[in-house]
Parts: sequence; structure tokens; C-alpha cells
Amino acid sequence: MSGTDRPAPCGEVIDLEIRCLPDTRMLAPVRAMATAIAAQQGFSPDQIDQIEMAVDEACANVVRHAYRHLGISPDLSDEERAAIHAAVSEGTAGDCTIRLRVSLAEDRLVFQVIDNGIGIDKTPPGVARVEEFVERGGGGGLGMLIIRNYMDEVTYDQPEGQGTILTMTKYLGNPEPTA
Amino acid sequence: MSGTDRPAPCGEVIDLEIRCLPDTRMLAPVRAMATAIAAQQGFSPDQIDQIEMAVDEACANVVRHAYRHLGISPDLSDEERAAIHAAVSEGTAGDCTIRLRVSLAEDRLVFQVIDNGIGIDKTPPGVARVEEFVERGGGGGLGMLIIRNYMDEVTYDQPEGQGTILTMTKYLGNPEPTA
Amino acid sequence: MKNYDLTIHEAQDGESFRRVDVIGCLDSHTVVSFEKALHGLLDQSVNSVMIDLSELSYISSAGISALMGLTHRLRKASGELVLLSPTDKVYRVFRTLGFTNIFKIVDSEAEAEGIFSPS
Amino acid sequence: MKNYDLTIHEAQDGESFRRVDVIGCLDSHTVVSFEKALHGLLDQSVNSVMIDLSELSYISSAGISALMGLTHRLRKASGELVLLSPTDKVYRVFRTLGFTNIFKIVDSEAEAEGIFSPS
Ligand SMILES: Nc1ncnc2c1ncn2[C@@H]1O[C@H](COP(=O)(O)OP(=O)(O)O)[C@@H](O)[C@H]1O
Ligand SMILES: Nc1ncnc2c1ncn2[C@@H]1O[C@H](COP(=O)(O)OP(=O)(O)O)[C@@H](O)[C@H]1O
Repeated sequence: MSGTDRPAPCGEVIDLEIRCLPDTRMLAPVRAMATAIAAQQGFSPDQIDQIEMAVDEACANVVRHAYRHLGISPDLSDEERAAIHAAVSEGTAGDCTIRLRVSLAEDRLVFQVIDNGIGIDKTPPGVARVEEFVERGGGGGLGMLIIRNYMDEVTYDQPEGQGTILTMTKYLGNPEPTA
Repeated sequence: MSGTDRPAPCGEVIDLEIRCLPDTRMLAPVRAMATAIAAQQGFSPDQIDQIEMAVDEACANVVRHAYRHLGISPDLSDEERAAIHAAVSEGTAGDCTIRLRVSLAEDRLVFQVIDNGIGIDKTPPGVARVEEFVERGGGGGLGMLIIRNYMDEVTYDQPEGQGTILTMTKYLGNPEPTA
Repeated sequence: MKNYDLTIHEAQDGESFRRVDVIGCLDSHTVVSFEKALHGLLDQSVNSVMIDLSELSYISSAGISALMGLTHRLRKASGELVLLSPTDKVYRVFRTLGFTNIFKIVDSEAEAEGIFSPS
Repeated sequence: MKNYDLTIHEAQDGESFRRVDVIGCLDSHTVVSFEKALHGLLDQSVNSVMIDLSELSYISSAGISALMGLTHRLRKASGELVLLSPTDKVYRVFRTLGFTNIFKIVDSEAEAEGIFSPS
């Protein structure tokens, strides 16, 4: 049993799991899947948009950060991308994937985004406030803020030397977030 | 390595894999994912619809047929569904899932739908012609015909006692199917 | 955003058929409740039904099978099932599979009237 | 169906700004070519740009970051970036995150003109 095969959060059934290469071309399909599940579970259009964005940000972070020691980033040329795909499929780049687990419950949706990458610092990363981001003229750091704003519960886990597990929960019928 | 962990078709990189419970509520999210991938790969709107339907039929067949020995079917009550979810998650129902693998290539998309169920008879199942279906007034058997009509290459595999592997390929820029 | 919804309209005075609207997707999941509702309607000796498909965004073989079954049952009772204004996407599925000659498909209620009460 | 497309309109005689249309999604994937194209434009000493967002169906933090970077760069060159008619969905993201006071967002080209060539 590999490190990331840890059980679902207590009491939840993993209804669906996606595993894909850390390639930004996977983001649109993953968003489509997440919004379809959210719609089916009865979330409001606004909530569906929030879930879409939080899931996107979490998966994009895996491509952007988790595997940078392997040279993986969003702005690869087609040739670089092909080389990394080959390395991953031949196993020479390790189990380098984005894993998204979805659990459906009566009153909520739980998404877990799991990677085997470099892990996240203990200090909450990214910008604390939008003003900070504006002052430095962009340059990233907004993703975590969006995830924390748009989801009701957000936790990070770092199982020993095994990358990151980001768990995000959205409750049905919760009030709108305020930034 | 379990039986269904067999390698991808030769020369293909598995870019994305979905594993989910054999629950018809998963069909809409899986369709959304498949159509988003197809759109991104540059398939025409008509081809995207065909891919959507073929993937849906293949996954629906897993829910409808593959695990009928375990009592799984599309028309379960919420209680029955919950009981099956519990049995699957506790492992008492075996590795009973729908697995969808997607491989992207320059000129084509390959979908594999894999189950661990009862398997398919050697004789091609379903109706051979729509007339047959009409004469008996519906009652199923159209799914395979749709898959064969809408995808360019379709093969069934039955690894020893391990359910079914359905491989469907759609080429970019192929002419429209004729029924 | 709704994935599936069904409305069975009340019988109107002088109307020769019952009208049903189905919106969203008719797939292996939603067809279960669709069939239950429609067969419930037919059990009330309704034998002329028009289903409005103008907001049906998706149909799979399970949905086609349900429509075929309803057509069969209604024709045996000397009635008819009429499908009103399918979306382009659904019509294309009917056409590629050869169902446009089998189902009665109309573009307007007036046309449906003509089928249910031929003059 | 197109996931992303960008059009940089030719400079028009007498026009005080360059017009850019972006359609589809601006996410971590598509933003790479978006930024390349826009910074290429700015390198030609263009310092007033209006981006039409009326067909942008999705934006992520990567897209917002790109727009913020462009705004910053243009303002330093005494220019401006104006965003025309964002879709409701994109506007809502700007609003919940507090960007409606930071970006210059307009509803019409006339309004953009007023910003680029104040009388
Ligand atoms: N899955 C991950 N693995 C490693 N580091 C991560 C991961 N997700 C986020 N981070 C770290 O958190 C920081 C903040 O992330 P975020 O707020 O999304 O901003 P950005 O991605 O634009 O830098 C990142 O810069 C990165 O250092
Ligand atoms: N994954 C599967 N596992 C077992 N049997 C299957 C599977 N897929 C299809 N079949 C068999 O093939 C037959 C034809 O399938 P199909 O044409 O989709 O029609 P239908 O599902 O309406 O019966 C099914 O009735 C079933 O016996």
C-alpha cells in the first residue's frame, strides 16, 4: 500500500476518484466533473462556481508547485510536456499525479486533492489579504485565499515525506462567503 | 498488482483515470469530464456528442450489468444505494468500481471502461439492428450498437475472471458515422 | 443547472392528449423516475401523450428505450406518443440511429393535435 | 465549445487604445499563452489596452494574476488596462475577492474612451 492510499476521512465514502498527470490541460475536464457533481447534489449556481474555482486552484497548485523538483510547471512546451508524460508513464518520475477524491454526503461535498510532491511549508502560504497581492502587482499567492474563502472547511495534511493532502468541504445551504 | 491494473494500450500514456462506485449518479459527472476533454482536444461538436454518449453507455452498462450478482442496478432506492456504498467501502463487496481511463494522443482519444464484474458473453451482445429493438418495443440492447456506431474502434477484452475491458477509440477528423 | 425535471400537466377540458415536459438529461439515472411517472400516467387509462423535449439536453439509450416502450404500449391501446420539438442534439441522436421514422416527432402543438384527433 | 481564444485587434487610426478579445477560460493552462501575447503587445510600447471579457466564461487566480500584472505594468507607463463587460460569473469572482475597486471595469467602449482620453 503506497503512502497516498490512505483511507477516506472518517465516515465518508469515496464515491469518485480522479488520478491524472500533473498537466494543466487536465484542469478544464476536472472542473467540468466537479461542477456536474455539485449541480447534481443541489448546490446553488453561486456555490457551484465557488466549488469549481476551489477545485481548480487546488489542482493547479499541484502542477505549479508540488513537482517543481521534477521540472513540472504550467508553461511547458509540447516537447517538454511529452518528455514528462513519458517519464511518468515509464515510472522514472515516480508516482507523480494529481489525485482528486470526491465524497458525497446528504449535506455536503468533500474534495481531497492529493499529491506526492515537495509538500507545503507549515506557515500558511500565499497572501493573507488581497491588498498584499495588489501592491506587488500580481505574481501569484491568491489561490489559497480563494480556496479558504470559497470552501467551508479547509485543512492541509502532510503525511511523512509524501506531499500534500488538501481537504476541502462545502456544505449545502451555507450562506455566501464574504471576502 | 490486481488484475485491472494492467498497462495502458501499447504506446499510449494514461493521462487521466476515474474510479467510481457503480452508481448511476456518477454518469453525469463522467460525461461532463469526457466532453470537456474531447472539446479541448479539438473534436467537432457532433463528435463530442458521440463521445459523450459512447462513454455514458459504456459506464451505464457497468452499473446495469457487470455487478448484478451483487444486486447492483440503476433503480435502487436511496437505502439500497447506501447499503451498497457501505459494503463497497468496507470492502465486503470487493473492488466493485467503474474505472475509466483516458489517453490523449495527437490524432485520437482512447477511452477504456474497466470493471471487475461478471463479464460479457463471447457472442456480440445487444441488438444487431435498430429494427430488432423497435419490434420488441424497446427493452434495451441499444447501448453497444451506439458505442459501435459512434466510436471508430471498439474492442472487448475479458482478462481471466476479471470482468470486462472495453476500449473505444475516436480519431480526430474522421467522417461522421452512418447508422 | 437542474439535471432532470418532469412536469405532467393537468388534463385540460376538451384536450385530446396529456402533455408532459421533461427537462435536463434522460440517462440511466434519471430514466428510472421518468418511467415510473409515465407508466403511472398510462395506468390512469391515458392513451395519448405528448412529451415536450425542447429542454431535453441529453438522451441515452436508456431514455430512447423508455420512449420506445411507451410508444409500443400506447399504440397497442390505439393511442400515440408524440414528441414535441426535440433539441438539435437529441434529434441528431434519433436521426443517426434511425428513430426519426419510428417516433412521431412534431414541431408544434397544432401538429400534435392533428395526430391525436385526425379530422 | 472553444476552450480559449484571443484576438488582438489591429491599431485603428485615431484610436487611443488597443483592443483585445479573450474568449473561453483563463486558467493556469490558457494563461501561459495569454500572458505571452499581451506582454508581446506591451513590448511594442502600447500602453492603453481594453480587454473585452464579455465571452470569458471562467477565470482562475492565474488569470486574475495576469490581469493584475498587466495593470501594474501599464500604470507604471502612465497607461491603463480597462476590462470591458465581464460576464456575470467573472464579475462575481472580482467582486467576492475585492477586485472591482482595483481593476477599471467598464460597460461600454464609450466609457473606456473616457478613461483613455479624459477631456
Ligand atoms: N500542492 C502543493 N505542493 C507544494 N506547495 C504548494 C502546494 N500548493 C500550494 N503550495 C505553496 O503555497 C503557495 C501559495 O499558493 P497559492 O496561494 O495558490 O499561490 P500561487 O500558487 O499563486 O503561488 C505556493 O506558492 C506554494 O509555495
Ligand atoms: N460491462 C458489462 N458487464 C457485463 N455484461 C455487459 C457489460 N456491458 C454490456 N453487457 C452485456 O451486453 C448486453 C448488451 O448491452 P447494451 O447493448 O448496452 O444493452 P442493454 O444495456 O440495454 O442491455 C447487456 O444486456 C449485457 O448482457
